[in-house]
Amino acid sequence: MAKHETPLLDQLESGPWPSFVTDIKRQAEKKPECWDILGILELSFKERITHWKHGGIVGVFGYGGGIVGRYADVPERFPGVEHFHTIRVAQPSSKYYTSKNLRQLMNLWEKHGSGMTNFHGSTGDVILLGTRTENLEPFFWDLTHEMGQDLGGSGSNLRTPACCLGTSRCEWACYDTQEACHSLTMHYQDEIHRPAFPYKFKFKFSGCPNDCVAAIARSDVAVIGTWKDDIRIDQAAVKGYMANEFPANGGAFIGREWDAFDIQKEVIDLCPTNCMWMEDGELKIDDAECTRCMHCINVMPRALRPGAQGGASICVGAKAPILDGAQFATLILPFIPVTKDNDFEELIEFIESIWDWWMEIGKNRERVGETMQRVGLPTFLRAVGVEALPQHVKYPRENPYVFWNEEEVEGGFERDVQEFRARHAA
Amino acid sequence: MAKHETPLLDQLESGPWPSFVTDIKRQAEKKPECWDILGILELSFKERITHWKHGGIVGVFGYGGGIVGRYADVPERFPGVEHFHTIRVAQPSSKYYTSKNLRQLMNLWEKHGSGMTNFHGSTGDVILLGTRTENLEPFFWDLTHEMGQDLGGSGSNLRTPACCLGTSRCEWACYDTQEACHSLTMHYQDEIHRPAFPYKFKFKFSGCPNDCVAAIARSDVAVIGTWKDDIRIDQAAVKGYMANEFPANGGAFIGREWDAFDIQKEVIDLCPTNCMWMEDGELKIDDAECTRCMHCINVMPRALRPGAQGGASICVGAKAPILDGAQFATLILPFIPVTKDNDFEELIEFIESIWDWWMEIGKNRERVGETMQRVGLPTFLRAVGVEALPQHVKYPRENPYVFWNEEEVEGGFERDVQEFRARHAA
Amino acid sequence: MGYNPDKPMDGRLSDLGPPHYEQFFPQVIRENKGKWLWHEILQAGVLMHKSETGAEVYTVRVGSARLISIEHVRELCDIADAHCDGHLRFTTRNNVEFMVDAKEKVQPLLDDLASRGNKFPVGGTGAGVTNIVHTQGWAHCHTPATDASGVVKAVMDELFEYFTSQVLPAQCRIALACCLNMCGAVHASDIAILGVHRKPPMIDHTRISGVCELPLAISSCPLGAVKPAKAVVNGKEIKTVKVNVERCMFCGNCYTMCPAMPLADPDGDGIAILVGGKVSNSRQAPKFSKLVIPFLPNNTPRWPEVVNAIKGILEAYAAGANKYERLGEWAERIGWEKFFEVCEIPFTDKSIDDYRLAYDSWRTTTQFKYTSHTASYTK
Amino acid sequence: MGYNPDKPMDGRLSDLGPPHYEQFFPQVIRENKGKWLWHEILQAGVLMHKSETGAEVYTVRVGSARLISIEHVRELCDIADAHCDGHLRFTTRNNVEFMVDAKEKVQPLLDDLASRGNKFPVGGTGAGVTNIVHTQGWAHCHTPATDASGVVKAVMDELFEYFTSQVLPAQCRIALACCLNMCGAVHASDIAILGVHRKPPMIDHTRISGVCELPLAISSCPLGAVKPAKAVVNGKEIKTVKVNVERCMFCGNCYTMCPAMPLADPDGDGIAILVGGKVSNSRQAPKFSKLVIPFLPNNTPRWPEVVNAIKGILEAYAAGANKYERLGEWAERIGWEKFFEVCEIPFTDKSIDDYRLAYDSWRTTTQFKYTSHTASYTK
Ligand code: SRM
Ligand code: SRM
Ligand code: SRM
Ligand code: SRM
Ligand code: SF4
Ligand code: SF4
Ligand code: SF4
Ligand code: SF4
Ligand code: SF4
Ligand code: SF4
Ligand code: SF4
Ligand code: SF4
Repeated sequence: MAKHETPLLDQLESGPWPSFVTDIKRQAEKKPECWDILGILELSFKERITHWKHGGIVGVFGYGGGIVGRYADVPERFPGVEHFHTIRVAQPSSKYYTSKNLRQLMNLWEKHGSGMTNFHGSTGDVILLGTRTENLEPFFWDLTHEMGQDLGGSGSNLRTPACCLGTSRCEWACYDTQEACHSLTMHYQDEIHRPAFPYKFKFKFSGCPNDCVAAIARSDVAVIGTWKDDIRIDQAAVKGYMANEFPANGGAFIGREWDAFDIQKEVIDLCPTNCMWMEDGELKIDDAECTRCMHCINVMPRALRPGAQGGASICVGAKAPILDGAQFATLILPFIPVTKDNDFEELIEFIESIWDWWMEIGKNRERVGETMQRVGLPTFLRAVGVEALPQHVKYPRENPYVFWNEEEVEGGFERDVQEFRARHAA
Repeated sequence: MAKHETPLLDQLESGPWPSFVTDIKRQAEKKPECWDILGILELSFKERITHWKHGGIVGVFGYGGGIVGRYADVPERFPGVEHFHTIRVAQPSSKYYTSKNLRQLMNLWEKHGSGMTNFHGSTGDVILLGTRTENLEPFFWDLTHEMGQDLGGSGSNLRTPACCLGTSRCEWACYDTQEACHSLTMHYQDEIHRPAFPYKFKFKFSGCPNDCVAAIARSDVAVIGTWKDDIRIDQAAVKGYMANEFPANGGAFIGREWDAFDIQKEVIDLCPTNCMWMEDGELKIDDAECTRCMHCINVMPRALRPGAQGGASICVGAKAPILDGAQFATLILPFIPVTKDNDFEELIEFIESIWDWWMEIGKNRERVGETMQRVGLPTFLRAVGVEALPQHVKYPRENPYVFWNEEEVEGGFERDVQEFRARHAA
Repeated sequence: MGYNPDKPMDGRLSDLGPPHYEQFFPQVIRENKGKWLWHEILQAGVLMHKSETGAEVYTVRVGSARLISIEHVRELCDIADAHCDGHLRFTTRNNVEFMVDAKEKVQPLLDDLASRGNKFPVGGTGAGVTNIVHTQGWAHCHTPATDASGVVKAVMDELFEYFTSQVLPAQCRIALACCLNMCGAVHASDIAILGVHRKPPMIDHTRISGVCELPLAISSCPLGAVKPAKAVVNGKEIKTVKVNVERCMFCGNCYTMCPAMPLADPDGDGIAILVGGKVSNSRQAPKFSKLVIPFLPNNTPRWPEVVNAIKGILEAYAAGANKYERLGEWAERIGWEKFFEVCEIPFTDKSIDDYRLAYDSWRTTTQFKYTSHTASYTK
Repeated sequence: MGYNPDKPMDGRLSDLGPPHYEQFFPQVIRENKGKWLWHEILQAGVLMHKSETGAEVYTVRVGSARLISIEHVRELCDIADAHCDGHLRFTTRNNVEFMVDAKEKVQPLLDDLASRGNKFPVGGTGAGVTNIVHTQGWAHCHTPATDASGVVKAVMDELFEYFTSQVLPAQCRIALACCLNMCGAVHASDIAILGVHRKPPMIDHTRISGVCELPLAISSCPLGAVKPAKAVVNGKEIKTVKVNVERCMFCGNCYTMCPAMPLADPDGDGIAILVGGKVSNSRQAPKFSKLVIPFLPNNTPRWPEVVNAIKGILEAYAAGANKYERLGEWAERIGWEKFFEVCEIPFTDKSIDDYRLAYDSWRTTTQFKYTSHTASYTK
């Protein structure tokens, strides 16, 4: 394929941040179709508009997702990207790899694809960016047979679940996010590959309320670690912080001259519930008032740790703004155990209670959060068998518009207007 | 009229709070129709339901409001309240009276009405509770001719404006609420008496952000005093408070043993903007950061006073919940002078810009706050000629759904799809 | 002279407006308007304002039932004549204020008031409970779901000590409205008593065409629960409406628009309790009241369930809140889940908003406190 | 063997799922999973985690363009082989992490990375700017209103010093999405770069019946701006749609549902800047990003207006916020009116919500700060 003039893109080769333009050029030396990637992108930079056609239904037999079809709208000028379908390869939990595995995957992609990738897509998949329709099945064959790996999700199905690194390298994880993510991904392979939902559905697993996989912002079911007992305090380490022996916030501020660490100002005063205080040189926490926000723990990781009795809060219904505006996920289950010991029973049961209901009443292209809004939170709670809790809301309703069921009201709804009129002349 | 058995109501004669039952009984001795008030009310207490019919259109010639028609639905049992229309008499600003005036009014009501009143109605009127249709004109004649007084509002008109006591007895009033209220009431007699609006419209005037007439909660135009210069500080008095020479909050806490006054805890720490501090024994305020919430002034009335350059913030659109939920009034004009010197020019101009617009596009029974919600705040601001300010919102929009006008967008909205297709194959 | 029904327009006066306020000022007010420097509450119900002229005005605030008789007003006038040169005023919350211009005039006034039985309780200032603003109820209105004056009397009898003292953490404003029209500021009160219906409207087919415009009745319903329908009245088919009771939230707007759709009912009607609203801009912005008890029965004549609920909330607040903290500020500081726990109010899904803007109230964070409510999750 | 197009189902494997994560663990991770006690950032981009076994793992975090080539991935593998027994991982924000089990292995790794030009910048930890999560843009998607990788490169070049240092008051998370679908967490980012359209869709009448289901196209519009219509194509009247441009807010959902309604345009499209969102529950609950700059042009290849706007906001934040304070927490503390003032961003009515739930954002209090914006009122 021809090399194109790319005066605009070339300007993105300078500067300290890694240049994708330089990278594509390097790749183009081995895979000339990459010149057309640069060419069509240069055209977009020049005309300030995309040159990809709308959609395109392609896939592998038996799967309803995992491939996003894409065609150039100027194929004659850039034949190398005439077809430019994306393949979503399911990533391992927390995205640890060996070079062996990655090299193998890259070899496959060199053989079947464009040479460009995304590590990773926003949902979490490995994104292999751009190939022709006829390459899809061969690639899939090799992926499954040679690597034992599989595609991720797209379409109205369960999307590839994702998690933070959890217990693998984080001291704060309140349950094993990786195992939960992996187990549920395996458990729901059918739901991932064969669209049967009203719209997309996403799980994300964060090990603690810091939420490093942004679950509460972008998953239909967000499993976010928390604990039910007390924050563990190492008073000696507290004194260490107060004596400036350890850097605040695990060293997150190294490099700027802030005032010397002040436990009152930086921890106690910033606790959102005001449930901490110093007493006889010891840090005290009234755990009944703590909302487990993580701030104090974040600031003094050597002194404070989440409680030992971990589990998760389950929040439901996050989504991007289309159509009614973005939603964060809403707290539905305050605490459940999340453990392989019983094959994540509580979680699975809850997820399926949502699906049973949503698959029945969700409209086409209606995210579960939107269905929740449409029917109202009380109805949703009843549908999934969860008792209403004050924890479900930030604050009680501000309007007086309560729906009562006929059974709740003495004497029911049926009345005789004649009888009423006998006592109340019109 | 007959005296009725009132075993239920009688139980409301005991207890320390003044008893309206005892009071009605006393009145009934002079005005026997009051027995029927007790009788019909007792029936309601027994049957737990109202015994008044829906509405009833009555009034005085030439006025579209000021009287609320009311008929009993059991007239034969309680003929004394067969007709029981309410008369709303416009109250003087801030509800100061002389006994002479009140006695005169009571004499008229003894002559023409039931003997019972409300001092005052929720909007602010004197409510004369219950009379017959044929008494309305004679009462009105006497009210206007003998007392020079007038009815207030009801219906889809300007309702009787009301104000806090303002400069008459409060040190914090930032403008003369009484004069503003009185002047605008006189200026708008026609709008008060002759319904010409889509729905009711209310003004209320509070002298400062304490808002003692609850303007922000229940007026379509809330005029709430504020200042544009700095809080006035008497440092000697500050010291007096710190030395416990004066009671905190003007004595509002006398009667309970609280800890000794602590300026840090009770004033500085509770300032919502954190803009106060002590320096060399003096209280300092960074007035540019102050939101004039009144807290510090409320706590130390001898030491702090609102700035000397008073005026008002104008908030628009409060209302009760029917239909879409209650609304507080929204800040529209951050500061305007409110002064008799120019006949309240700025205020009147602004009010009329609202009316001009609302009378044109407001739907039947749509409060101006609802119209604002329907068209959106930006459209409202344009309609009343107010430039958009960050002060109009608590926070900027959280969704990306911006309406652009064709003129704002280079090249306008018209495009040729053929030309587009020439560059972008479908 | 007087009104002549045969010539109603003859000599008619109109648009006179209210009397000018200034003529009603006590002298000390007239002389010091705009000159006040500071005030101090001397005891519950007694205020002193100091002017830059050195003058002082002493105000004695007196509770009132609001629903008062001519005789009662005349008695107020007697008191004003005896002590205040014939002046008095009413507050925005229906209390009466007597003003005198010297400290020594206060005690005689207080003594006089006290001598008149329970008619003129002194209080309602500072960090206490002042008068309950309220509406008509069964005394006058056509749409109430409860009474007004009766409930207020029952509640104020019980809270009387808080009217005559200032022992709360801050002022606590209680309001009552007898239906969802909420004539007053129930939607922004520390404690709100709200009359609520719970049965959908009946349709009086025999009268509907005479008294209602059907399109208005239909469009009155914010939830579209009122639909066109047909019925047979006296053997003749007429146009009427029907109500989809599943969608009805008992707001009563249809009845406001159409008298043939009454919804009041002895068992259906009662009282909801809302709390945590405020109006002032002091410290925190105005807040709406929140529904915490969806229904208590109209247990006449003294509404014991309502009285107890309010007393319980008030006492939990008095015990738990910081100085200066309004009820809503306290509830937000401790968290609404704790509010329900410390007030021992059962939480029901009725307190979860499912109307417009409801999503805003959903808890979209993992921050929450464990309470009795979550016990089954953490056991 | 291999894929046989003639017998596509023969020997087919499916539903294998992702590989089990554990096989990819570096040894120190495998041995210490669940045993970590605390961590410490040694310098920007270098973390140390301490296990209860006494073991330590040192993590070096490296920036990445995300849009990377096979060759680049292979180079990552080379580095992993040389220093990390062939292990590496990617973070949730597309950075690469190399882990070693001893401190002395860190410097050689850093030296190696530094020796490879600008490909592997070390940083992205602590109180700094980490990688910008982003989407496809003109590199792959059909609906973008801007590019992704190009904008990110331009912005990160300018903010590079904040990637390699930790001098901000808190972490600052920047995200980009190239259209309103917002693939990512743009709606909850400290700074969000959002591609926005500003022209209503065109209707390709010649193709619409072939590629769209008209009822779906019509119902796709949240504002009901898409209406059924008729048009004449090749002399034949066909069923099609029209757009009420007055009601269009350029969300693009109609185009998602119907390829015959393209809306992208060189002049119409550009970037909006939203700020103040966050995801973590630390201190404050998650917050949505707020739109503060409604539009900046697609000024390729380096989007100088966008870069400057972001840099300006970041620097105002760095100068003004307290330690630990996220951008949105800072803006709320000082008040959004002050935010606009200190960032010198002109306020426009585009920042005033007029969509659903808009009322919540209206300022229903008299509490506000005077700023440059109110000067005309207070002069
Ligand atoms: C590839 C990816 C962006 C990326 O560059 O990383 C992506 C790309 C597309 N997304 Fe997305 N979304 C991607 C993650 C997301 C996320 C983030 C997440 O999953 O955590 C979101 C926000 C969270 C959410 O689900 O709400 C997201 C919200 C959307 C939406 C709006 C959904 C909504 O309910 O509001 C759409 C529109 C739609 O579904 O029609 C959408 C649609 C699309 C489509 C399929 C375009 C379309 O209109 O049909 C894009 C295809 C692009 C292409 O040609 O390559 N994409 N999309 C991400 C998937 C990669 C992966 O599998 O790892
Ligand atoms: C008398 C009074 C209550 C009282 O006991 O004090 C009252 C009584 C009625 N109000 Fe009211 N409102 C009264 C002040 C208010 C207030 C408070 C205020 O003005 O500050 C409000 C809330 C603020 C507001 O305007 O939003 C108020 C909000 C309503 C509403 C709901 C309006 C809304 O937009 O949501 C209605 C319903 C209606 O207009 O149909 C209503 C309707 C009514 C009607 C006319 C009943 C009806 O459905 O048509 C009541 C007649 C009662 C009767 O038979 O005596 N009343 N009404 C108050 C007027 C006395 C006076 O003139 O001083
Ligand atoms: C007389 C009256 C105005 C009138 O024109 O009639 C009045 C008078 C005063 N108010 Fe008020 N307020 C009056 C109704 C209100 C209202 C309206 C209402 O309750 O319906 C409010 C808003 C209520 C709310 O926020 O929900 C109100 C919120 C305040 C505040 C704010 C308190 C707070 O912290 O939120 C203050 C300041 C204070 O008390 O520290 C205040 C302070 C005052 C001061 C101290 C002003 C002064 O310097 O003279 C007056 C005596 C206070 C006292 O009673 O302790 N006044 N005050 C009203 C008496 C009503 C009554 O009989 O009880
Ligand atoms: C590696 C990674 C998880 C992963 O599975 O890949 C991770 C790792 C850590 N996060 Fe995170 N976070 C990671 C994405 C996130 C995200 C998600 C995102 O940005 O999209 C968030 C939520 C962002 C938000 O709130 O908008 C996130 C919010 C936090 C917080 C909360 C900070 C706050 O005050 O709001 C902490 C606590 C802290 O830093 O003090 C935290 C702390 C940590 C710690 C210190 C946890 C630990 O003990 O090891 C880790 C190193 C922090 C650091 O880089 O300074 N991590 N962290 C992610 C690195 C992304 C990157 O390459 O930059
Ligand atoms: S979410 Fe919590 S457990 Fe997971 S990586 Fe972040 S800090 Fe660690
Ligand atoms: S986790 Fe948060 S709420 Fe709990 S004690 Fe620490 S700072 Fe306070
Ligand atoms: S609103 Fe302000 S000026 Fe008016 S009475 Fe109350 S405190 Fe005084
Ligand atoms: S008025 Fe309010 S914001 Fe201003 S200094 Fe006083 S307490 Fe602070
Ligand atoms: S609140 Fe309702 S019932 Fe009570 S007076 Fe107002 S309109 Fe009538
Ligand atoms: S009471 Fe309200 S919700 Fe029910 S039918 Fe009538 S208007 Fe509709
Ligand atoms: S944000 Fe929009 S344009 Fe960008 S990848 Fe997602 S769907 Fe495509
Ligand atoms: S862009 Fe959005 S608002 Fe405009 S017509 Fe299409 S769907 Fe409707």
